[in-house]
Amino acid sequence: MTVKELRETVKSLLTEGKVDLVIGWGKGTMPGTSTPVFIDTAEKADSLIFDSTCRNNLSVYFTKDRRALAKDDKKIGVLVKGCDSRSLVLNITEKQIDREKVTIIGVPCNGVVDMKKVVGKVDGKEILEFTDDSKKVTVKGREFELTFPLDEVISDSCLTCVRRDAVEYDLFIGEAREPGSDENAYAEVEEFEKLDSEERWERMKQEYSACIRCYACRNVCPSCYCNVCFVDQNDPQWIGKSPEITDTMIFHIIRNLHVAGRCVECGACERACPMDIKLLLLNRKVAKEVRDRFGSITGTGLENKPAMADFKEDENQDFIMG
Amino acid sequence: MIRIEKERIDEFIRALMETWSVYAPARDGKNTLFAPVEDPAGIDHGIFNTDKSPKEIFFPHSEVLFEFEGGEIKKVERDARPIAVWGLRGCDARSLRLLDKVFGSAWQKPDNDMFEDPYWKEKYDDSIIFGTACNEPRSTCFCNWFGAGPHDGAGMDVKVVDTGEAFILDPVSEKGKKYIGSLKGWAEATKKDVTKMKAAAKEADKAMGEVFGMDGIQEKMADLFLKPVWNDIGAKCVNCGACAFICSTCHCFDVQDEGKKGKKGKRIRIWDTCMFPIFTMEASGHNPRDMSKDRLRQRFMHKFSYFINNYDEHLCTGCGRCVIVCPVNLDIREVVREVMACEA
Amino acid sequence: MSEWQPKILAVLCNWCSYAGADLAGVSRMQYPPNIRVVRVPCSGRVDPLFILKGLQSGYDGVLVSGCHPGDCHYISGNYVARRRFAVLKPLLEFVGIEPDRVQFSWISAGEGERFAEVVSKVTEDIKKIGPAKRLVKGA
Amino acid sequence: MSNTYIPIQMKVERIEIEDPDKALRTFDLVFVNEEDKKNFEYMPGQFCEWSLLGLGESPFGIASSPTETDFLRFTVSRTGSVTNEIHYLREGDTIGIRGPMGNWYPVEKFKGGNVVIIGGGFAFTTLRSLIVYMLEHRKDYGDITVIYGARAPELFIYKDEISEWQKRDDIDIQLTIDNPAEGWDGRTGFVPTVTKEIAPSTENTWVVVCGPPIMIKFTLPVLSELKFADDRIYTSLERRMKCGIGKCGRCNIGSKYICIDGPVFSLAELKKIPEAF
Repeated sequence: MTVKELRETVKSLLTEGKVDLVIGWGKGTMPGTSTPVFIDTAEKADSLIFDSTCRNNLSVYFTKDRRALAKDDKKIGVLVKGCDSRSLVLNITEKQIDREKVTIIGVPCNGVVDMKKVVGKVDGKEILEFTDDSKKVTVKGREFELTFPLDEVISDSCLTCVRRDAVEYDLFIGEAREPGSDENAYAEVEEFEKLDSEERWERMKQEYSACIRCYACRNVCPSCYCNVCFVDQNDPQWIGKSPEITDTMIFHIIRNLHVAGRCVECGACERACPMDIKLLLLNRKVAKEVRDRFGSITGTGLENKPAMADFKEDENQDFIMG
Repeated sequence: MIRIEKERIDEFIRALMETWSVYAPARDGKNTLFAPVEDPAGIDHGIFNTDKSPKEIFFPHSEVLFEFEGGEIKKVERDARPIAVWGLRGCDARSLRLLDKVFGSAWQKPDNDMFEDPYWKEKYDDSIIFGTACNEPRSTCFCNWFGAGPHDGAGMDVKVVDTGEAFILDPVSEKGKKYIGSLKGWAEATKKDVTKMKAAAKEADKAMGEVFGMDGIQEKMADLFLKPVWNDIGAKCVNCGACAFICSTCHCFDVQDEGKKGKKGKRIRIWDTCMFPIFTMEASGHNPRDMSKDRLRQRFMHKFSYFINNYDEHLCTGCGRCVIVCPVNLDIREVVREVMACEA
Repeated sequence: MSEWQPKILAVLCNWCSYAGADLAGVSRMQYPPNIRVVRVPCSGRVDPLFILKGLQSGYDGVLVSGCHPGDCHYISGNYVARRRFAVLKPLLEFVGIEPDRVQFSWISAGEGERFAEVVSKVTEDIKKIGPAKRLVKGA
Repeated sequence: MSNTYIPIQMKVERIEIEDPDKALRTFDLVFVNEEDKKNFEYMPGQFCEWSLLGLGESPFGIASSPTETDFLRFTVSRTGSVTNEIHYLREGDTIGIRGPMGNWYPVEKFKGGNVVIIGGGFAFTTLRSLIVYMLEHRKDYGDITVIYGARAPELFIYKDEISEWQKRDDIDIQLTIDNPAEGWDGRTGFVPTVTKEIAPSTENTWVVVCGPPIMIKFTLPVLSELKFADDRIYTSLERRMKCGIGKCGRCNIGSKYICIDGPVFSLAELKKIPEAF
């Protein structure tokens, strides 16, 4: 895929009237960043890009208070990576988006860059220039220039990703690859499970004590679209609003349970976190349970019911007291 | 002006710790912030702007207003020692000044007796600020948009310049002069130091991006209030509070009670932000700022219009933290540019 | 010194487990007095938030009990609840909450004896792990 | 240093239920400490934060007039958790309040002029304060006209007092209900319509409007139609509030804070503030 192909495709969709608006990524204001752009004329399509900096999951714009976007009569096109397409599928199965009204445009993803990893590579020095291709990344700063393989700096969520290309699409720019095997997808979760209970609690406490309760994780999440989030309910108020560790932990645990069987592990939450909390570990634990117990992988088929809204009568119930 | 060789900086801080409760940049896990100093060796003098803003030293994320038991109210006594902050950048020092206009008494509206905030004043009024001049501003810095610069001393009591081998302490305020004057056993800064300081300042100024003219932004913003430009600017905002909570000048808060009625508990104030729908949601269910773009607009109106009307300054000092943390790269500089470019 | 007594939150469904508790009481069966019962219409009504709130506000353990699979008054409430608990329990263990802190059981209206047994078992388990400290506010 | 965050102690002296649904209660509070009483000076239109330890705070307009020195009166509608708890208060209970907060109706400016007071529902509280104040200083003001609307006859608050006022000849009380009801021989119709019917003269006249937002929204154009100047129309705004002292940012509209620059604004001022309506 080339950026030119991408722009031309979007342009023709707009000029042929197949869509009224395309949500995509444009160049960000800092090296190694991108920003969501809303393209409604063919001229604007020239600002579109796609590379390893396109880390936002754009499906989020179909939910939240912009749900109006999906309910309008507008025909909307959206650029998706593999994980983003799964979010769309989930939202379609949950009747938040009308499949007919959305044009899904797949783009080939090789993983998105975690800038914190890149900054780590150059010992915290400021990066002034960032270039990448499907294999490697080059960064320049005041007194350095460094090239390294893309795989060394992609987000954790991309490292174990086996569905890099859209699972559901109307158009694909380039060639969509078949999903790989997710046999070893949860090695990190299994590592953590091996620790003893005390150790796990201490690590969690350490990790989550940095939380500033800005809810960036929730707000960038396409699966988190309640009109009023449980943490915002104030009559009665369930959860304290201060960054106190038990309130914070309860917020994160419950949020994880609310997206159980609905999380596509895109990692948008983790990348949005200003405090760099490893949020995805909990999501991945839940996803692993959902896969192992109910055989369900979120957002992989339009006909699948979300796991937590479904059941089988003779299910494993080993956790119920005998 | 005095000179402290880098090897002796711990000695200086230790002396400071005898009378002051000292806060300085430190690393906490993956993030950097201003933390109370227990051991001067733990200070990270090389940190660029801390990830968390230093406003929390004087305006904590969650602060107890008072405790209660039954109907009895008891104020919580804080550490009686005054606060000294070491290593504050110019942008953050000016942020504290701005917050002092709101909470303290540095500035009062001419026709309105503002209430003083006792919790802010008891900490800020007696504090001393050792600011660090920025030798290497970053591409996200835009303090020069607000008439300041990387080596600006506004809001500091003592400006500290790193010349490579030493820290030069240059008193800015009366309080700073008095403190530096009271010190013994430190050498005066040499002519060579002064030359180096000037060179560093020049170098730092050169590293800053171009100044963007913001004249008349407050009227411009007000004129554009109902204009569709806000739909465009607001389209990508997901309404999280990352920008506001990381901001060194955002200061809205919520007041909540923790504990049970008639029993033990406390009333606390907690950072809050206009980005959350719940911020203005009334008991009836009516929300005056219902849409995402209304809330985004409020944040920028407050910074670049309302605050100027009330306090003659922008509520932004160009530290660039929000530029870095925004999950959708909604760059505050771009917002300003877009607004200024818009025909009313 | 008398033995430490845990405080346990028991969330029981109205149609089976609560009736089971009733039967245990009417039949004068002995079981530890450590539980505080909250009656809910169905185990499907149990929001994981109830359980976490219980732990946060100082309960040493939580027992959730509903109708046996197939017996739900609302046809499928307990099936949905079962999936929810199937994820909740490992997740709580994952973050470091002791496995026995939160337990689930099925008790029918006729199983008064079983109710007494379950409560005894849960109380014993929690006595073994001691007072709750993790996730307790102010601890 | 005085600490405006710490509430002062009040005792509930009298409680009156105002409506058949018992959703509106009037509370008369007296100061527990003589010192607080001395320091508490207020004017009609100001409000207080009620402070319930363990639950939180809610702002309410003061319904008593500064001329009634013995007590502070408030009328509270039951809507949320704090107001619900307030409704459980019994005579003799103590609670905390913070205040007085905000500005007030410009009674000094009104001197020598006629005053038209337009109110709706239970937002009549601070208007009562204003009426009692002006009646107490009757000779300072010209004609006083009150237009007060409610959904049904039983939903007027301060009914006894209103019937006392109706007997006086120095104040014109015009009550209206939304729809005709049995036993009601007064006016019917919404407040804006009734205001148009009554069409008070603009001659040296000031108007105060306070009521539900929808009532205010439709009454203001009527007043403009009747040729009242914008700077002669006053209204009281409401927003969610917390600190009450212009710090927490919640009630910020335009460059103003409702808790310190308001709640009373003239229409002329409001027209300059975006978001006011």
